[in-house]
Amino acid sequence: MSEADLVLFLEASVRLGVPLALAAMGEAITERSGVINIGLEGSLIAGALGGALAALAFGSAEAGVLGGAAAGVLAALVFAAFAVGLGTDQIITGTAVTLGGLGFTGAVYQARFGATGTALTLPTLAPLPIPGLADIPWLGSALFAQAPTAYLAYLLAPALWYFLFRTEWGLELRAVGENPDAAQAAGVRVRRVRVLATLFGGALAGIAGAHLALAHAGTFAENMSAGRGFIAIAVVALGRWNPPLVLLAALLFGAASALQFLLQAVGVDLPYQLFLAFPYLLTLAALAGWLGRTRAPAALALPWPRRG
Amino acid sequence: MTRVLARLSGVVRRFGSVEALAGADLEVLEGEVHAVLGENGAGKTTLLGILGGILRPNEGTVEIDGTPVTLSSPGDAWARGVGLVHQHFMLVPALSVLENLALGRRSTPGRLSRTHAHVRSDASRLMERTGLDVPLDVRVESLSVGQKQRVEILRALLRDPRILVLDEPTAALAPAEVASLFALLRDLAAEGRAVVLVAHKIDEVLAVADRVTVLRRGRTTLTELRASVDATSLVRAIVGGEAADRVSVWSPGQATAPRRARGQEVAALVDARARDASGRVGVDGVSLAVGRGEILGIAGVDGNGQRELALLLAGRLTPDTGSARIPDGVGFIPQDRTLEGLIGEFDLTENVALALHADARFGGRSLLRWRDIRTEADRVRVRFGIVAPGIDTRGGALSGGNQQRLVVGRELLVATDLLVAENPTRGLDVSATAFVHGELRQVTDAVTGPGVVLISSDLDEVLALSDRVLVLSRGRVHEIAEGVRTREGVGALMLGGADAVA
Amino acid sequence: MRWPERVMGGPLAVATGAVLLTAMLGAVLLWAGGYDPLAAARAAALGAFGTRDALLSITLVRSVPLILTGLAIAVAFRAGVWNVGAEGQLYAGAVAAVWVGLEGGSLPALLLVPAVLGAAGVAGALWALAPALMKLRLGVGEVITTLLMNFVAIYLAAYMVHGPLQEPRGVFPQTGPIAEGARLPVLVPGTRLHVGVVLALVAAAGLSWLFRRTRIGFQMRAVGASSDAARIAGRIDTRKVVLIAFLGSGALAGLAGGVQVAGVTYALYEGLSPGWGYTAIAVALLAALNPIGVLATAVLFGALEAGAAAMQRDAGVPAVWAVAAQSLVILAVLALDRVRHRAGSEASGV
Amino acid sequence: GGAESDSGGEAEAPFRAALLTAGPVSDAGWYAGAYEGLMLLRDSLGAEVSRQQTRTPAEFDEAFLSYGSSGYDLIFAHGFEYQDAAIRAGERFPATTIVVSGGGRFAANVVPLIFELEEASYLAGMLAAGMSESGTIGMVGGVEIPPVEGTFRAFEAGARAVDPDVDILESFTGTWDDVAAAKEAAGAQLARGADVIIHNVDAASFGVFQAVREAVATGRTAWALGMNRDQNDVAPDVILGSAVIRIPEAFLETALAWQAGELGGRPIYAGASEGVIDFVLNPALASRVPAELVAAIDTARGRIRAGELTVPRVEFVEPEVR
Ligand SMILES: Nc1ncnc2c1ncn2[C@@H]1O[C@H](COP(=O)(O)OP(=O)(O)OP(=O)(O)O)[C@@H](O)[C@H]1O
Ligand SMILES: Nc1ncnc2c1ncn2[C@@H]1O[C@H](COP(=O)(O)OP(=O)(O)OP(=O)(O)O)[C@@H](O)[C@H]1O
Ligand SMILES: [Mg+2]
Ligand SMILES: [Mg+2]
Repeated sequence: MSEADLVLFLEASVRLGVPLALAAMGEAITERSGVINIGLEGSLIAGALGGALAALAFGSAEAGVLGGAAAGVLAALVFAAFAVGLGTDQIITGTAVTLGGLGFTGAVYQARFGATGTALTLPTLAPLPIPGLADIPWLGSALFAQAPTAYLAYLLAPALWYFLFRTEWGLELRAVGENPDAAQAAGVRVRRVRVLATLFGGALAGIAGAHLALAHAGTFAENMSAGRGFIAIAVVALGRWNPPLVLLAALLFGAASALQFLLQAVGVDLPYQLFLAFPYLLTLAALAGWLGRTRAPAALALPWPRRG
Repeated sequence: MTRVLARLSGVVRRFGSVEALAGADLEVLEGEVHAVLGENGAGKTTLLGILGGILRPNEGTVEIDGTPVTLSSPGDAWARGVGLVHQHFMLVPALSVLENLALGRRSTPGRLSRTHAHVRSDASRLMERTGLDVPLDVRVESLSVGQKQRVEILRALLRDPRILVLDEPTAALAPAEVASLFALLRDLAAEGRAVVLVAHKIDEVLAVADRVTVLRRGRTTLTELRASVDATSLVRAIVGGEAADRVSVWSPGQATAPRRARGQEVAALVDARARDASGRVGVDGVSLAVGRGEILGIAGVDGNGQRELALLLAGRLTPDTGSARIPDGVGFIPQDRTLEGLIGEFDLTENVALALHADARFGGRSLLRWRDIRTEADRVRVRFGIVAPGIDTRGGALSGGNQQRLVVGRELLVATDLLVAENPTRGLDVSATAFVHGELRQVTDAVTGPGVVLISSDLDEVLALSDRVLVLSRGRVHEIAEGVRTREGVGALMLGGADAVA
Repeated sequence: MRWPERVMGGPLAVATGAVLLTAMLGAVLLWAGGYDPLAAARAAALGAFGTRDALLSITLVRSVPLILTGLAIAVAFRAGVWNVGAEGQLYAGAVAAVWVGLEGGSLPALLLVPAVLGAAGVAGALWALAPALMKLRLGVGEVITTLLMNFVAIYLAAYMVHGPLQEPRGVFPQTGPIAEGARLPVLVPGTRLHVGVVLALVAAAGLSWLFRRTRIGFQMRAVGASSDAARIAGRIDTRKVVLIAFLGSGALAGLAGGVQVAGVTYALYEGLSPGWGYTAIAVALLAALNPIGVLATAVLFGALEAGAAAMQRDAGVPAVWAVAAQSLVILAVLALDRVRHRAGSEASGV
Repeated sequence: GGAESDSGGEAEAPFRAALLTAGPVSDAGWYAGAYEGLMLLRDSLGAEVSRQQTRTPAEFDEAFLSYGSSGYDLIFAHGFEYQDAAIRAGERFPATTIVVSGGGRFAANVVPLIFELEEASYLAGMLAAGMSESGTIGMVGGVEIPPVEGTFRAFEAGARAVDPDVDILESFTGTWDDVAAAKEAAGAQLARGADVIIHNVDAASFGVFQAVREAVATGRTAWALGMNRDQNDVAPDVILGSAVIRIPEAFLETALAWQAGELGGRPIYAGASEGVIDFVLNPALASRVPAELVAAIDTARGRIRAGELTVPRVEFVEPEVR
């Protein structure tokens, strides 16, 4: 592999990793509060459509990102109202929200662009090379000549780490996810914390969806989230619920996906299904090797107050 | 007249068909230490939970500072100056002690490090003053029950409540710690705060309280000044007039147990070593033997390897080095009944089945004989006076003392060769404590009976019941010579060890 | 605290409110999309239950894989094993079943059918073994490993139908049809209902019995409810129980794949499952992990899907709308279930 | 009757037709064409129509059962994957005729409808090789199914006919709707030097066009080719031409044949000579294509129509027929 190949590979890795990183870091915050939102896929696809519609309406990709965030929050709000508000089972609720996200985005898309769809051309979020940094050999263009949403991911990783482990709100959030009864006994408003954490996760998933539509594909297609919401949930665990590690895990996953395309283009003669399985096999290997022992927040997925 | 800080009147609280409180009253005055007494299941925790904002009453009123209030969360209660120390700990196991202490304070919004610095200095000062010592930077999950109890108390005190409510805070504390806690409570009262305290040991209550309230079956049956009650009248109020003559009450001053003949050896450790959950050495080369028909007492400040020693003897842990010989018929009363002793979602029958499922008489290899297990469960319920609608009641719905009765009763069923008991009477009311003590002495009366290892932080209990006493300190055991088998002698040895550790 | 009650009055009001609200929301949305909500509801109901074929050939046939995967989830979750890998285990089972069904053509049906289903169960269990060992040996949480194994299984199946198991002419990405003797007989003549449904019923009854009567069932429940108490108070070898739960769960999910191949498709295709392994989680949880309850919730989900398909065919509602309607129905059912619980524990609620 | 059947009005509809698709008709591609075909039957023949999107093989049988038992006359099952279920349903519902797009098995009332898209993708291959400056061209596919195989083999043959030494890259994304994956696959090929890329990823095709656009934006010369529908106006700046299937026309012809009682017992081939398959240059970019190349393509087109040139194809249909 030449140096140019390597640089292109690294660029593709980051491109593919960023939407996962955004969605997974948001989900990490949600899960730290004891809520597993497997409706993330719903927020993601809603964000893609919301982003597309807002970008078209305002003629600006930046407005599209905000629209994506709003749509992601909307999907997360439905989830939070049921799973946190009513205390319904989080997994089933998430399933419903994912179905709803895929269904309603399709319905809105068809209502807006006709039953047979159209190849939408959207205003794109162009790469924004950071002067100086983008010229660093090897990694410079991969890391610092990306869409602004990538920089958002880089900034969020340390910021969310600081929030979680160095602020009182972060402490409350973690306590709520570990033992909501104890957190409540200490005076923490458990439900409020969980709703906010879920909405934050929805916003980031929405931005991830908008990134897919506006920074990556330049269009919207039904189901274009293609299961990334579920991958993001695996990435959260791979990153041990710790935002900087989650970012790294997402980039690792992005790299594994990029490698799959690179190897196919190079013409390595293996069944392509093997390439497609590669990112998952690599993640499994990483878990079996050095990433091992993970511990989820103790109250993850448990409705609160406890039923009984 | 002194001010009334809080008043609960005519409080009714139901859990399904169970009426935990059936019209209870409690009045808390400025500057007093107010003890609440009652049998297991009398409703003490429920009443305190209502004052602490955890539970809402079905009927009745709560007044604070003379105004009726609705406390819909512990946060509400905190905001009104009511701080509650729970019977079942409300700590976040995965967080450090310091983080648990800092949680929810919001005294200095913003950076945690600043909050932590404040909490650390406040906590250090408080630990010095109270003698309640805990390491601040370890995770709560690695603490012993006694240490968790200290964290709970420290947390409540750090928030500087006007009304401090403590639900059985002394059950897991060593005698010296109890003494300094009581001194602190008296100081707090002297500052004009109020302290509400649940305890089962009459002598403790008499030592610290200004007033006492007795609950019986969900109703307040007595509220008196300390001066107008004595041990006998309190016990009478607790167990109910007619029954009082029939129950025996254990009180510490009793003479140490006479040594009895030791039967055949049933269990032995030889130079056993074992690490604790966090990888530190817990038991560091212990050799001991237990004979049939004896009670072997193990005294010591907890955190000195009790946990690992108990697990080794109960066959729940294999030594890293050295050897352990453990018989089949082992009963084990673990220190933490809620986490290790029973399953809250399981009903009484299923909780009893936890100990019986491996027993050939109740099913053996594949099928379980539920009919027979139910019979045993019901026997335990009746024999140990468990207050519950029936054996289909969930373990988690029992009061703390009734959970303990369940565990003790169940383990006595299976302890045909050996019983390992960590603080077996923790949380039991006066009559249940006496009953369990009687049981322990009785099963060991014959030289063919099981051997009992009694690991307790309550030195009086160890001295009163044991045929032999060992002191566990820094993971090693020391035999007590016959001559120094006194409260003072053993206490010195315990603390000596503890000091050396600290 | 309990905001719905506070806002809306008693729990019954909330129940009615939640259902009416979702129904109305669905109706309004459908209407806004230009479709007739009443016709859609009618088509869905008729399509799920309206005729003998709708009930036997469609709804029940659809619920068979959901029952088996739902039971797989129930077994695992009851023992505290968060196996979200039923989808992959199902594919592993389907691959094995087809392989045996293709190779074993010379065997009599009496042997071949058990061999096909047995292979499916074993393959599913083996697929679950990897995450089980990763959990027990390396302490890696199973939620992520089982999820990842799903993708690997799906691509494995895709590879199989493009490669080693591809139909004889090597054109289509599918296997050839399995031997006649490898197929599950039809249960009710003239319908598509195959004997797999009996198998599913037996499995549910068996599991129910296992949890209630057997020692291992009790041990699984204990480990699931509290691993510490099971180990300390129950002296249960929790690792062994966890392993058994993994394998049992994988075997049931694998069986679901085998039954689907032997009873319905008679060949392996890409996209054999629309995500039954995931829907199964909802099926099992809605049934509170009760095996008999799984029968009911699996039929409910089967009917939902059948209804959604009929809505497309007979009311002209596009697939995306049908999916959206499905999601609303699930939310309504959840709300109802929740409120039913609330009503039951109203006196003891916090 | 479905919501889409309203045109039948009060008069008895002459026949009832149904469409089964294995993906959303909003893909602006393969399934969208089928949907338009169904609408054409409704609008020009007055058919009462209905459709269903299926997801799994189990649903295939179910859909045939539902349509068959409620008396539908003509079912268009738009994909080879329906063929086994179609044969089963054909036996059970002799009065219903099932047309399986790209199918391989047939019976008296089960008819494979074979789109000879190879004929157009052969021409696309010629154009690609002729326009490539680097000598490397690429193909991005969704899932490796016979129609995709067929178009790719013909594309290769067309390219080699122009430039025997051309390098041809091939990648699959494994899905039809992951636009981002299609874009990365194309991007990886562009990075390997490919400068003309054809796709067969249906709804995700926009990702391929976007990748080419972005390569052009960096100053390179690169082109894309459309597939299935006339996509020339989707990205008029980079798409040189499209290999087109006129699915609606094919459906209409098929329905007319059915009405005339001429349908059944043998497959239907719809290719260039039937006017169903074509390769159309993008008029906006036509000036960029050398005249000799256009001429060569036109010649090849004529020879294909005349039956003088046989392009490689993946044989779908059971061998004993042809
Ligand atoms: N899991 C359980 N928890 C509590 N009680 C149970 C449980 N399972 C069964 N029982 C109860 O135990 C009683 C006897 O049930 P069962 O017939 O299964 O017992 P058994 O001892 O096996 O009897 P037999 O040997 O005569 O069949 C019944 O009242 C039943 O409700
Ligand atoms: N969550 C609950 N669900 C059902 N019943 C409960 C619940 N909490 C308490 N009870 C019942 O209410 C009664 C009073 O319990 P409470 O815990 O107040 O007793 P207590 O006086 O604190 O006893 P102890 O001395 O054993 O701690 C008991 O019968 C208990 O079983
Ligand atoms: Mg209590
Ligand atoms: Mg019986």
